[in-house]
Amino acid sequence: MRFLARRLGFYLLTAWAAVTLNFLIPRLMPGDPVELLVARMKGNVDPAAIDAMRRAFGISDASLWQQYLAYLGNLAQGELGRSITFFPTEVSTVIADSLPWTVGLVGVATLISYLVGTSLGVLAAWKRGTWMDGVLPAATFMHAVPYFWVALALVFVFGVTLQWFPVSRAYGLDVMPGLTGEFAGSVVYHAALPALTIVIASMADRILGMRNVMVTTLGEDYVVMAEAKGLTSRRVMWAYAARNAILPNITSFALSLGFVVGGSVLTEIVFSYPGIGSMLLKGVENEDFPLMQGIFLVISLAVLVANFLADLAYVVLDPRTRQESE
Amino acid sequence: MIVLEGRNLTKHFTAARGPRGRFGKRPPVRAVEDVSIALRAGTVSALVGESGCGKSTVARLLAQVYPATSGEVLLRGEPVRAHRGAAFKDYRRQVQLIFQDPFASLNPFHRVRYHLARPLRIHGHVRSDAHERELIAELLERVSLTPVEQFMDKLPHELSGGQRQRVAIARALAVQPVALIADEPVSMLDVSIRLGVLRLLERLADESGLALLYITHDIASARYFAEDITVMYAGRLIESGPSEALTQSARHPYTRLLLESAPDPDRVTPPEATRHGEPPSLIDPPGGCRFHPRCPVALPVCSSEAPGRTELGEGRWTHCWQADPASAGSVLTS
Amino acid sequence: MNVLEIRGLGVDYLSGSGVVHAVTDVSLDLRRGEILGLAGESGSGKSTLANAVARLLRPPATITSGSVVYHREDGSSLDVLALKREELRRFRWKELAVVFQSAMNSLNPVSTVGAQVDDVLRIHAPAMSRNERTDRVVELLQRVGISADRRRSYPHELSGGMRQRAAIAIALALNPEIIIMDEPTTALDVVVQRDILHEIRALREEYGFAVVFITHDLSLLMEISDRIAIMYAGRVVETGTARGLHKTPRHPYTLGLLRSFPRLHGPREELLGIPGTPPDLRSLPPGCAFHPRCHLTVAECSSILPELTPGSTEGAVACLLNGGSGVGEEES
Amino acid sequence: MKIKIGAGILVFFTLMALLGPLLISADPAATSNDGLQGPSAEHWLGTTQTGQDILTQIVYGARISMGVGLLSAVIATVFAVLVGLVGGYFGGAVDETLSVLTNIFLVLPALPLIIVLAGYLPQRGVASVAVVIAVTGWAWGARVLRAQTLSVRRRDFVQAARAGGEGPFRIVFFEILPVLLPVIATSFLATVVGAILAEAGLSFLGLADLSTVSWGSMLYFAQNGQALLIGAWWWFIPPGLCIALIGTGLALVNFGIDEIANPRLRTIKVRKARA
Amino acid sequence: AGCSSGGSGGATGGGGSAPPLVIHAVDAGTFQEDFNPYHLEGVNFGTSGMIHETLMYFNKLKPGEITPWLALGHEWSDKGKSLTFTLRQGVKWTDGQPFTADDVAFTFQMLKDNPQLNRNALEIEEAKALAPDKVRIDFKNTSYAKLFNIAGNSPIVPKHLWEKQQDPATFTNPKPVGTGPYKLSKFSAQLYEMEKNPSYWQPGKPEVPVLRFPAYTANAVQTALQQGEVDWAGAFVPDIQKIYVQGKPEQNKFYFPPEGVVTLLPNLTHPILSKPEVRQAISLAVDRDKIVQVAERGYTKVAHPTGVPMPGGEAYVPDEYKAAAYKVDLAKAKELLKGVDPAKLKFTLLVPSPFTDWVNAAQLIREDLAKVGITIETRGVAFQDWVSKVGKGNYDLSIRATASGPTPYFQFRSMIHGSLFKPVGEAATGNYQRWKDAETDRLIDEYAATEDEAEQQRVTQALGKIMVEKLPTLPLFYSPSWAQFRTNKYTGWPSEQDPYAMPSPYTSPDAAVVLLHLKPAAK
Ligand SMILES: Nc1ncnc2c1ncn2[C@@H]1O[C@H](COP(=O)(O)OP(=O)(O)OP(=O)(O)O)[C@@H](O)[C@H]1O
Ligand SMILES: Nc1ncnc2c1ncn2[C@@H]1O[C@H](COP(=O)(O)OP(=O)(O)OP(=O)(O)O)[C@@H](O)[C@H]1O
Ligand SMILES: [Mg+2]
Ligand SMILES: [Mg+2]
Repeated sequence: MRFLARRLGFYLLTAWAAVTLNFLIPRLMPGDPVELLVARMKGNVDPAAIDAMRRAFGISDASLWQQYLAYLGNLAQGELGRSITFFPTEVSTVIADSLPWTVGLVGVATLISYLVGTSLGVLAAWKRGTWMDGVLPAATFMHAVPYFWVALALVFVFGVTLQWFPVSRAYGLDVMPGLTGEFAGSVVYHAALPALTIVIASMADRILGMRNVMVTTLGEDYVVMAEAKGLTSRRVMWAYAARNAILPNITSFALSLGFVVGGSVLTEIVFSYPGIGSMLLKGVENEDFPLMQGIFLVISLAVLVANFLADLAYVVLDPRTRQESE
Repeated sequence: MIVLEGRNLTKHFTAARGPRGRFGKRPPVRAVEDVSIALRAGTVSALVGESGCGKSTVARLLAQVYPATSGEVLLRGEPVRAHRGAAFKDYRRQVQLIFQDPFASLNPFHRVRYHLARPLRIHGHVRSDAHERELIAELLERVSLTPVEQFMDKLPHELSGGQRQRVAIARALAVQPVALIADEPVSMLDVSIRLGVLRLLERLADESGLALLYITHDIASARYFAEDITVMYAGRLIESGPSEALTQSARHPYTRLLLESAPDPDRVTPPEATRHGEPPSLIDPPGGCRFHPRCPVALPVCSSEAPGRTELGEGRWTHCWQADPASAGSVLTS
Repeated sequence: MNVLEIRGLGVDYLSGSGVVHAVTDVSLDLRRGEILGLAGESGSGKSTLANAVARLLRPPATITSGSVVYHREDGSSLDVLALKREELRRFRWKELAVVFQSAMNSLNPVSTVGAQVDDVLRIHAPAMSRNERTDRVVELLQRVGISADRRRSYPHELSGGMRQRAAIAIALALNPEIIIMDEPTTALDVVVQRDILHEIRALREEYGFAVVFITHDLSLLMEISDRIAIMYAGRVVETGTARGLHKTPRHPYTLGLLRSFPRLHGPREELLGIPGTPPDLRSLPPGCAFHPRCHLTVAECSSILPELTPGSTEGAVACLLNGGSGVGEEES
Repeated sequence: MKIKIGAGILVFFTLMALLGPLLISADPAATSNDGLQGPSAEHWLGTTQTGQDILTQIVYGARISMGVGLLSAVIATVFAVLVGLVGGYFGGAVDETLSVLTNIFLVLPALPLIIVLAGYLPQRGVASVAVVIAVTGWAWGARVLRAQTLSVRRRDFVQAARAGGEGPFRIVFFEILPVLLPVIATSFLATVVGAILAEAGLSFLGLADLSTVSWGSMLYFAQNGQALLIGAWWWFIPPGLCIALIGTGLALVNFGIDEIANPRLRTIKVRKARA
Repeated sequence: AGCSSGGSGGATGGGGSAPPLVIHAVDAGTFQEDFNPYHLEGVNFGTSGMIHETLMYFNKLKPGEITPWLALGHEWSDKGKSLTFTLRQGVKWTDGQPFTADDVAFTFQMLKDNPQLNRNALEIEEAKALAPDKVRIDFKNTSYAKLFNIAGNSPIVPKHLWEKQQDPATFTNPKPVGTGPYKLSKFSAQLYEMEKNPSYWQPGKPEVPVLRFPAYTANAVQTALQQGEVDWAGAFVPDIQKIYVQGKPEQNKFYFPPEGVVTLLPNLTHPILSKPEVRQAISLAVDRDKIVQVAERGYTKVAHPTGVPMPGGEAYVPDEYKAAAYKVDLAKAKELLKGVDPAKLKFTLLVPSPFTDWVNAAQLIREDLAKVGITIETRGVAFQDWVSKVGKGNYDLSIRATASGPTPYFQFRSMIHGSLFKPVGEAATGNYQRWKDAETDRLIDEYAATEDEAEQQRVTQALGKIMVEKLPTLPLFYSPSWAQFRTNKYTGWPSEQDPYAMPSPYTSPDAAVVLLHLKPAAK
């Protein structure tokens, strides 16, 4: 458990770094959200009103240090400030509204991608020299395809051309959110293409990664031994080879989560999915400091938590690393 | 003449991994405890012991790859204190190390020429490029890698294991050391080519008056190549003496066990079948004599107090409660 | 009498830089209950041969020729190389088990030792109940000197010797007829190695299985085995009883090997060694592959490939010297 | 084999980036009156809504996309090598600090960070976008290199060099670095892929310089011009395909290198035994 | 003008059978529950106009056309420092309370007390209810020119509910109560609906019973338009024929009237660009028709050289230039550039890269200017960056849209008024090209000091003359106001022939005016 304590310490440090980075980036860069607002409002706002608005948005002239302390203080109370784009909505409200969508979408898609990808990787390694080798060039290609392009292609084929699936929003217009079958069905229906995008684009890494480790593992003496023991192929493949090969893949999977989240940001934008990615872009476009900060923070923390969970899984799965790991 | 000497060398490693004790501190690995060893010019001495007993650690301490936890190293009777700077560089020039694995001790990226040229340059032995070439050729000849022209520009992977080990030896010789420590120089080589390398080392000690420490787990080869043998067990020295005498009439029960266990088709009666247990952990070594849990003749005192050194005459000594300097024969009456 | 007959076996590795003839035209018999030693330098094809017999070869290895026939005690026999998948699965471990070089690597790091013994029982003896199996696991582990409570340990929690014992326990689980041991003790120190060798001999007495014992340490083999086969560059160059080989080696290579080992006892004999380096298996020298390193070579050695021919005593040698009977008394 | 195909793809695109503009010396941004034409003899890959020739854009865009990819990969790799090797070799507090830094950058989600950084970027030229991508892209390489350095450091030849009196600088850069070249190459190529994808993503979001033609900005305009709805597949397929192909090429070379280092990874042809 | 009702009486009574109207006003992924009409971006569309009404309605398409709304009339006094409104009687808030002068006074007093809500920067001194139907607002300075902002752009909120709010600045007004034709009936993050106010003060109106506002992003609305999900949208559609019209121009209509003008900004602090002949040459070389056709896809028109939106602004254009139009004349442009060192004719043209049409326009300008020997490097930068650079004057050339208002005066003021002049390095809020001209300033001040429409028109014409002759900035084309509307459910939309209000659903309170004009389509 010391291992976990150490990791936890590391994550806290990283979380602090993310928080600080988050605080610093907007303040080190030029730009002023109110000016932007005025520019966008094209005359609907009199320039003379700018100062008052700046104050209303909480843009302060206090020293960086004071601002930092205030920021940390607010954060500790869970206050992320008010969004400028959606003024006066609290950033935490904006996030609370959009986060579940992203978590649901990315979570489910990642889970599917992980399960399918890992299984395919295992099979590809196990059945080397058969048609399964054909998976590799395909995976290599998918590995390099931008998320948003997959999304565009899916929209084009299934949304525009075949019109099988909706290509925007998270549930049907006329469906009222609630714990109804109709709502759930609508959500699943609307999530189909975005989820497929994430699955397709992120699965390749899992296939390739799993295959490589698996191939190496298959050469290990204990796998050869398992085979020599006359165990069934299934058992050798899963209980011996895959069970071991999955270990190094857990870490890489956890680390790749950040990448998947990044990809999902792009995916959400293509599908107008009301998740955190669309909000982030909106925040960036409007130079909405509080919103961007809040979202970046939430994404970072989510990835950190996921990494920590992966560490936990690792400890559970590998009897050796109950002590230490790099 | 004693060229290089280690006195009461002790080395504790703080393990990078492994369980932690209370307060999060990891217990040290007591790799080497109170080891004294001396190398004489023109002589091959052997250090023998089973895997993990600390032989390499002793070698590295003598070569000052890392500092000792306690104890000191003396070069020509002078204690070595410097760990950086010119004085230390000078030490490096005098004492060289040859590694066990010739496949790993040469950088696969550099040619033979580079491997030999670097030490020559670092230690200022070359005056010009031509001179450098000359010196390299000379070195290669000394380790019998001829024709030298052919070997100079080879990459390590183009050489066989024996040839690589020769290059490693030549590299050590390039700095013109007075003491050479060979850490299991042949254990990774095929049986059929071991002899060549060992003979080369023997010749070097003989011809150039090098003090040579031959580290091995193969006590039989130590008998053949070394003048005297020191036996190590779990980080401590347990017995030492001229090689012939030691191998023919060992005093310490562990040395005897080692000799008995070594495969020998000439043996008339197979050794008795008793289990001896596993070598001890160095993190938590047994108290007293570290061999006592496996010792067939252990006394109660063995488990509580570490035996001191008993001189047996003729350059022989041992660490054993049962050792009796008076009786020149076997320590054990059984 | 023979439990296994290998005839004319050849194995190639198809590598990028050419075909490696790792095993060429090997014929060997394994007798019921004997320990057959297999010695040779690194890369001479020992493991490849063993793996071929256990049908454990993986691509790029291919068996190019020969047969391996297994004889049951009841007289029926099996063509090992022709076994179908299911048959092969049954053949393995029930009839033939393997112990690998490094036990650390041959035990699954993420499951307990007990579970790995249990695994075999579960698959091959489905009739056994859970409790019976547990009893058997305990019995097996105790038999090789591991206390029962250790069965819940993971491999990394055991010492090297214990892991090797565990591997042997797994091999014993189904009372196989043959156990192939590929350098089972090289990673261990001599004292522990000695213990394990004793163990193997004792178990053999008890269960009566035959062992193929592979190592490059000839002196070790001479102590433990009944008969020995020497391999050089993929071929068996000499076979004979341990004693016979020790006394009168017939092949110059065997002689060289024997004279490479320093001895602990007796007078300090001069060590001979073998000059040169092992050959490249992709392009072997013509004739006898050993001739470039041989100190007794005659003219034909570089053109004629010597056949393995039975000599005067029990055993056979592949050497052209003295009309095919190998090194004579005076040369050795 | 893999390396060959991969290298073939890369050579093709490199030639396209280097020579293409010489062969097709049109202005990639030049508009014309025949907008939204499908592929034809005149416009091999069709035109955009404003009548820009897509082939020309692809050819010129190759320079930007590959340029950003290479530039940021070079920056990231140099950084990764420094951090990884120095940390790995010297160990101690230096290493602790550097690894914490590395790990932080490793777990921070890169694209959101890039988006946030790029959102604030005063200048969105090729160089600054490359720097932003590099800032978030070095950590993986550094981690891999550190791990490798740790193991190489313990290798006997490093010990031998040290025993021979070599200084730390020379050991790091002359003994360790060359041995790690394949690893560095692999990490470099992977970083190029990542950087090209990141640039495309940024451009697609409109956060890069859209007045220069890159594959990403082409996709941005295609998306903006609703190429999907109009059915103008020739507008959004080629840039995405190019990105994917180049990534595939790089990945193939990479896997090829891996396979040289670890032959087990090769796909194999099971040949029937020649009995 | 009177109440331009034009209501011919409920063709379809009740409204139970009339279908809902689906509206897309602004791009949004989701909605926040915010109906405070004084919030800038977070507020949901429809809050002002449909729920909260203004005192008067100013038709921007017909400068000068003002319709009484909640106020029946207004009267300036104290030289434009005091404004008295006479209010309509019998108007009720949707909660049944009567609308009175107190509400109006409260609204303006709130703006005074909460400067961050006072986005029009009204210099209010005091707002006082004189009688139930009379309210007077006092200003610190002459405010004639701000009548639009006061009466046409300040929605009135109910005092009896709002006075309970501690901080009106952060109040989100989730259950809005207004005087307008609609009230909020349903809200969710993806969709909100309004239903007609049965006791609206314009009897029989509105005829559209239900308004639906689904959330569409810029992207999603395209699909929605294509699939006919939306009845009224204000979206930029890249290829309107293919995506929206789809061969049914009589049903899938659109109307993009001008709303302000997009100009090519020359930085007048630049030594070369400060030369009028250079600006003249640039203006002569740029092919505005092509820009409109290619970059703007023909959705708008080339601007009148004065920059005054046409048609509609005729009264504000000097007679001699009524028929003026841009013509490309490369020869003359070259002639004008004779005296300038050709090596110095190199400029960067800064455009915000998300505005793809401007990026394309910049590209065309580059091509055009190359023909007369001017080298342009177009540089696309982030929107924020562009705002900051142009604001601080760190650019050579740029493209920017001007503010617009009910008369061209608003446009001129923000474009060229010296009071907005800032030295390079300081952020300006208008006059970005940094025009400094005493006559201009005098004219603009004169406008602000008078209430007389004729006088105002005269001043504006003089400003137009300056625009044409001195080229302080180079008008390119009008910013189009986007409006797509389908006539299969309702008819009566504004058109070029009858521009009774801005047709875009995102302009308020115009959108409410449009809704009041709609009638169910004949089956
Ligand atoms: N750097 C180190 N950190 C921690 N422990 C170490 C380190 N180096 C060696 N040890 C430990 O010290 C003990 C002695 O190691 P050493 O390498 O000296 O043994 P050896 O006798 O040379 O063994 P071998 O025959 O395997 O080479 C071992 O238990 C080893 O695990
Ligand atoms: N996968 C492979 N691909 C190509 N060649 C191989 C492969 N495996 C083994 N070889 C070659 O086949 C030959 C025989 O190898 P094998 O492992 O059987 O030797 P060995 O006698 O067991 O050696 P050792 O004593 O080192 O274990 C060697 O030359 C080796 O290089
Ligand atoms: Mg060692
Ligand atoms: Mg082997």
